Amino acid sequence: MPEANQPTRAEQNTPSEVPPPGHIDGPFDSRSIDLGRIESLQVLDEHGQVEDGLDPKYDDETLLKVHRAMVLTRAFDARMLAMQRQGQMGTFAPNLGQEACMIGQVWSLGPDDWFAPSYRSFGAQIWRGWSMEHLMRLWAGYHSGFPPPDGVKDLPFSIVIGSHVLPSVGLAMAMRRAQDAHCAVVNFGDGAFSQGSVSEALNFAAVEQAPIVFVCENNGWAISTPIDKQSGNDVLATRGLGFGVRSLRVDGNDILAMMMATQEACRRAREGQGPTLIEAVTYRMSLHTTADDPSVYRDESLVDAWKNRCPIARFETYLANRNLLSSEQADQVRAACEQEVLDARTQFRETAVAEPRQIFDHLYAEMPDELEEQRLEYLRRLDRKGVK
Amino acid sequence: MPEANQPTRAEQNTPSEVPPPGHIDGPFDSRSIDLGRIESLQVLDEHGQVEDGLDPKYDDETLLKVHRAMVLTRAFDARMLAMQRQGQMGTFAPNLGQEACMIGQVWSLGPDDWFAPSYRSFGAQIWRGWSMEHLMRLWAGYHSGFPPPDGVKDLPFSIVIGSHVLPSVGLAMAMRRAQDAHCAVVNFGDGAFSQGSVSEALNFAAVEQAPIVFVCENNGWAISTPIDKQSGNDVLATRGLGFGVRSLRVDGNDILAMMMATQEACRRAREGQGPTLIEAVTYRMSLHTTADDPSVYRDESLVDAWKNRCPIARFETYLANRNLLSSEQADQVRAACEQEVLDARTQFRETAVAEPRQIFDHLYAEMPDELEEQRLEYLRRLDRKGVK
Amino acid sequence: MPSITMVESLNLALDEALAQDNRVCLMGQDIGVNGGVFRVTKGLQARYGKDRVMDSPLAECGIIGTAVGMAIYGMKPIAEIQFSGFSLQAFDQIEQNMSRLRNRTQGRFEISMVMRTPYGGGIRAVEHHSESRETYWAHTPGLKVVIPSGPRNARSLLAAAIADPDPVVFYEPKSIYRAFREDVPEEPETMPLGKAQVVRPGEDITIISYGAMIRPVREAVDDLSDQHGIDVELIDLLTISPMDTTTLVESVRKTGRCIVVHEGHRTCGIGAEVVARLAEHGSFEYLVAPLRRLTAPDLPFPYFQVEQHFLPDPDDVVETACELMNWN
Amino acid sequence: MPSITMVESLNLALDEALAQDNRVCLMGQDIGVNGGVFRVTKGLQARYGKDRVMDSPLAECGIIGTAVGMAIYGMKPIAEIQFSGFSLQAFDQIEQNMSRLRNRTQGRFEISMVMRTPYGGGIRAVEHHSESRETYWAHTPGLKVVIPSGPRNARSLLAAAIADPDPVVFYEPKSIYRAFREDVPEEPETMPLGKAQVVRPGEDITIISYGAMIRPVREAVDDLSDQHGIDVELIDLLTISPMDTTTLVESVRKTGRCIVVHEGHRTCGIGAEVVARLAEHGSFEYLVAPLRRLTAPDLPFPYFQVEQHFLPDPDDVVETACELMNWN
Ligand SMILES: Cc1ncc(C[n+]2csc(CCOP(=O)(O)OP(=O)(O)O)c2C)c(N)n1
Ligand SMILES: Cc1ncc(C[n+]2csc(CCOP(=O)(O)OP(=O)(O)O)c2C)c(N)n1
Ligand SMILES: [Mg+2]
Ligand SMILES: [Mg+2]
Repeated sequence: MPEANQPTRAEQNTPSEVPPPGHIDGPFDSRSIDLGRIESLQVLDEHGQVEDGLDPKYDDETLLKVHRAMVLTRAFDARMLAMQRQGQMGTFAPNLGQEACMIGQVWSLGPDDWFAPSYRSFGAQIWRGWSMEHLMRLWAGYHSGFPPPDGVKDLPFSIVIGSHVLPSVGLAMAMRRAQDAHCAVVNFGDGAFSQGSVSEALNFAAVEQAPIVFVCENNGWAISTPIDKQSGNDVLATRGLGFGVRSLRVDGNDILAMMMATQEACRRAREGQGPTLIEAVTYRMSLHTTADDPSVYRDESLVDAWKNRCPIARFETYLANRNLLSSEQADQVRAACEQEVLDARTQFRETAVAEPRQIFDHLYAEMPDELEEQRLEYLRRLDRKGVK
Repeated sequence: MPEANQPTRAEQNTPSEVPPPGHIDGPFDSRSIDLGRIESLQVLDEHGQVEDGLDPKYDDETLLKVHRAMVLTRAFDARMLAMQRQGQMGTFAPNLGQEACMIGQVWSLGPDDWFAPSYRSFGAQIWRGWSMEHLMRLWAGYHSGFPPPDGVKDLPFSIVIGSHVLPSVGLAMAMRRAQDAHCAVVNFGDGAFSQGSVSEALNFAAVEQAPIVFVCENNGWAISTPIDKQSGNDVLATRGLGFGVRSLRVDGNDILAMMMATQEACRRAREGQGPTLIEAVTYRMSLHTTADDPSVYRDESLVDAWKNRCPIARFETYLANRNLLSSEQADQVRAACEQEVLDARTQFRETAVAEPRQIFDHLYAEMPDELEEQRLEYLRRLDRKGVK
Repeated sequence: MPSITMVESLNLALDEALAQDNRVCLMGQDIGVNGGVFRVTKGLQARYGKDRVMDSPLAECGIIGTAVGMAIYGMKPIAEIQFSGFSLQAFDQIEQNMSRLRNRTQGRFEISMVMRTPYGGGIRAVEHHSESRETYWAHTPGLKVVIPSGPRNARSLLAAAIADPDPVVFYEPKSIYRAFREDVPEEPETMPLGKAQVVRPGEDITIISYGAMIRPVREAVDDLSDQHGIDVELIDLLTISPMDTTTLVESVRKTGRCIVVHEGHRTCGIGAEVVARLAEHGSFEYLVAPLRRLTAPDLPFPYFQVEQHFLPDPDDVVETACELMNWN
Repeated sequence: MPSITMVESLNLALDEALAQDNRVCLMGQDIGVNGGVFRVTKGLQARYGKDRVMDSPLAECGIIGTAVGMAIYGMKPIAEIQFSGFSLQAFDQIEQNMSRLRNRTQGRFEISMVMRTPYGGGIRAVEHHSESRETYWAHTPGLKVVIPSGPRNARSLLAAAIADPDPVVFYEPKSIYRAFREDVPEEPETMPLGKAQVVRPGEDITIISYGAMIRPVREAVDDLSDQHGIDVELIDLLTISPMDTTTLVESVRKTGRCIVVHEGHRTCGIGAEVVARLAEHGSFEYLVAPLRRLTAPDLPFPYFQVEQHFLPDPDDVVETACELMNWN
């Protein structure tokens, strides 16, 4: 895989022609500074054909597992939308078309690595070990849906845009201090990248050489705001460079490229080679959330072009070319995934319980007296209403 | 003057070899992206010799006026330090060695342009029309020292690091809306650049094509924190590029380079060509403030090298070579400036009055009843103490 | 006299302000073509253009910070924060510049701007979308804090907030954005800031509330009157800061009993301030029962499956009023 | 039993925590070689290395946000904000993550961390360096707020805050950093959080205060006793949130009179909360004079030439106490 751009620090081995002097102890160097290049990684082209010599040749089992995860993500997405429309689900944020970003960014993580999802990362969460029934509870507004399942080292998903990025860097800073050879992956959107705290996070990661991989899913939209109103620069990867973080651009609809880029970035992080920013270029084909109506602000014909860039279809062409998956087998995977989602829904319906009496339980390790008094007041209200 | 780097937006004329596609309506472009170069501008070399063909040939009057302003700045600096040591002044932030940054960034501004100083920008403030006596009141903790003088379109100086940068962009956004062909210059430090809000400001400026010039005085230190602990990237100008802001690096101890770079950036801003970031590379030779003791955290021999790069001495060599200023004349300027500062001190001593009874006057346009009650309580306290 | 919802009346007030005064401009996330996620700014970008109704990048601090700069230049920015929970991202700009620049410049700069934002619970939203933290702003000198309770006062208070020479935090009770309609006059109207309204005069007990809570309180007041023969004086604060202490003290001096009802957390909430002002004004001399606060507990707003009984409801008000009426 | 200043006792508590528990780490601007601008962390980086005593970039939001992540990973970060006025830059991380992550994860994540920061006026500093906004944190569910008043309790409260499994905002009264010395024991000691201290028992009137204000209040108390024969019960809150209501109510029930004194602004200040709690606990039945708050006005802290008489002073306390004693 091509070497991506390196931070512009003098003492590091950068592709810049003229490394700038560390100016604290040197005179001003008036030679202009070559910033180098941002690599743009694509392995599968628009038609699912692999670029010459780039095929990472992952083993069959991995490829089929990743394929199934993408299909399952899409099945979950469709079902959640349907459930929301039928009034069985809260507001939901679909992920149609971003399945490659999602699975690609987490597939190489081990159980001791950490993942910090955005609210649109359910595919990645499923891969990480969140049951779909658990995620349904989350989206349906049950408190039990929020904490990561036992053994899963994930942050809860992030609702306040960008607010999880700094804590993710903190996780990585702690890993480095503990000399644990793990890494953290944090996922956020093109809109989130406008938050100043995300810039602060890049800078802290660079200064600390924290083992973290920033995955920015640039899907062209933040609700109704297109990327050109969001940013003065189309290539968000450039920003990483500005803070001294190795940065590259990846075709986010190309699962092989996503897998390669993240695997490499995670390896580097674990080996002490510092953070990476991956800008995954993709497209939000569906609604922002079920509360949103894109027809108000975008020409839906824009979406059509992206249907042809479907990450699952592209991957299936590749798998077919490798004789790994016939179209019948693909249909079988789809059917099995659909069934798995339905089973999860059954589970969800049977097990989700609202526990209004528990809401005070976890604010503090030990309940302060004044809060206990407030809890009793609240319980009296529930009693009066006959709420259990 | 060399063309500096341009934002990486597809539709703009960038020096990048392969402009990246606006991906909302195009396929992924897998060619790597050339980020171009950051120009590093120096006109006067370390010894005050002018680089071939680069001399901007400013007229004599301008050059002498600028020289005098730099000398006056230094005289003010020294006097304020002395006054602080004698207990006649509050905490003060000296600017020794940064005189070229200071005057260079404001010399080309007109009365309808705006300037937003940091707390270390007193030289620029004097140039802009703040009397030294006014600035003494400011640093001595009188309320009357804070508001800009009548007719001076400056923000009050910024104490909360980085907090003035977004409002400065707002000024420029308003100018563009009013179709006023003015611009704003905002000054901040290398430390300030770590604040997320400064990144937000760059992005807003780029998206809005706001007529603003960001001048980051990279003086190597933020109190005790050297630039390599502050940032993962030595070349802070790179950050501007990441947000789509034209960015360049300038020798901040070279007054001619500072003058050229800012004049050009302001001209572009006024003409609707958008924002520029100038990283002025300089050095904080003195204390952070009078409350600081650099010997605790830095090897003072580092400073010695910078004595040889003194912006005033370099400029005086140039002026001497142009037969504009003999060393006797330079001494005369120094003496006159010293006298001017002493006169200001006299003025300050005669006119500065603490007005404890006025502190409630300007919180709201009209005093709310509850505040009036609190004011009366406070006045009763003053009465009791016999405070006028 | 059209009968409109609060979303429509706010839209109307913004439209009127944009039409009247070309210094007025709107900024915020998704407020342009999309008309805001609640559609409060619907149609305004089409009418006034992208420079006066501006879609901002996703950065609240950036929105408030640049709005402050525009105000310094003489514009009157109205900045929308999509949900009040996200105004914390802008806390530094709000406190350090928006609230203080007039004072810092001894009156030379006028920061005539409005931060509009939907607040409060009751719409079954996800975490961080149901906050009521008006205390943060009431405790910040230099700001005014205004909270309407219905379509008609929403329009006139927003007009007054925009006209005000000082920075105003305008909290919109989103749970009643579309809950009911009211007639509004054809002509623009304003209401003075800083004045509470005696919504219903009464003799037995004073209930003080504001915003979305006025609805359940009204229900309780009717019930108290109909079922219990208790004559409540109901006061709608409308402006939280500065607070109309005189109206409050006069009422409680008359009734001798008082309940404050709000959505915000209890500790250091607006209720604490109301009670403290009454106490300072000698309430111990005229009270015949203890003061009571009915508020959200000091707990983050719960997830929506269990949010239903989190806030004070009409029964709480009735029960508490009866308790105070029967105080020995 | 060395006699030390508060700066020294805080340094000692940090040193003890770093030595005892290798999960503890310090982060903040200029806390390393420089030892912090007030020298509270002096010598600690040399002793514990750059990874445990870390100089952070100039970004408060970054400091708190990354500290939260370190806490999730099991460390115990103690983050210094150079002056409390700059904690607003981190407000979003404080409210959205630090205060809520335990609740959000139903107890799975423990955010055992401390945000230390010098607060308050009286050192002739520039704007934004004299704030007392403990209300912001007291009004934020999920945080504890602790404010010591002398070298000895500073050390033991800081030790308790570090040991606490929940996030603590630790406000350090910088005007008394070096104002006086106290003996501290050789061995580390802690004090329970959430308990107020009756500093001086008395019968006539209760005065409640905390932090740097305890000093002028003590002066007044002596004066009241010596010159006026008034026997004050003085309570030092120590923990602002959660508040030790029981101790407060018991005292005022006994004395029948109460003054709250603090540096924070009046509206929705801690005094409002104290008064409201007393009022809810039937203070109208046992008070013999109105409750009084002596606080900073609702005005930004003034510039240092005119700051001297901005805060309540011993004379105010004496005058108010006498007024309440003579209430008809
Ligand atoms: C701090 C904050 N501001 C605003 C919002 C409202 N909001 C929710 S999603 C969203 C757009 C996010 O866009 P992006 O980061 O590109 O992610 P995407 O939705 O495209 O996955 C906005 C503005 C929020 N949740 N948090
Ligand atoms: C938000 C904020 N955080 C911290 C401080 C304390 N402080 C004052 S100056 C300073 C260093 C600023 O460094 P830099 O931006 O490089 O400017 P310089 O002092 O070098 O001119 C710090 C940390 C502050 N004033 N505001
Ligand atoms: Mg997006
Ligand atoms: Mg600096």
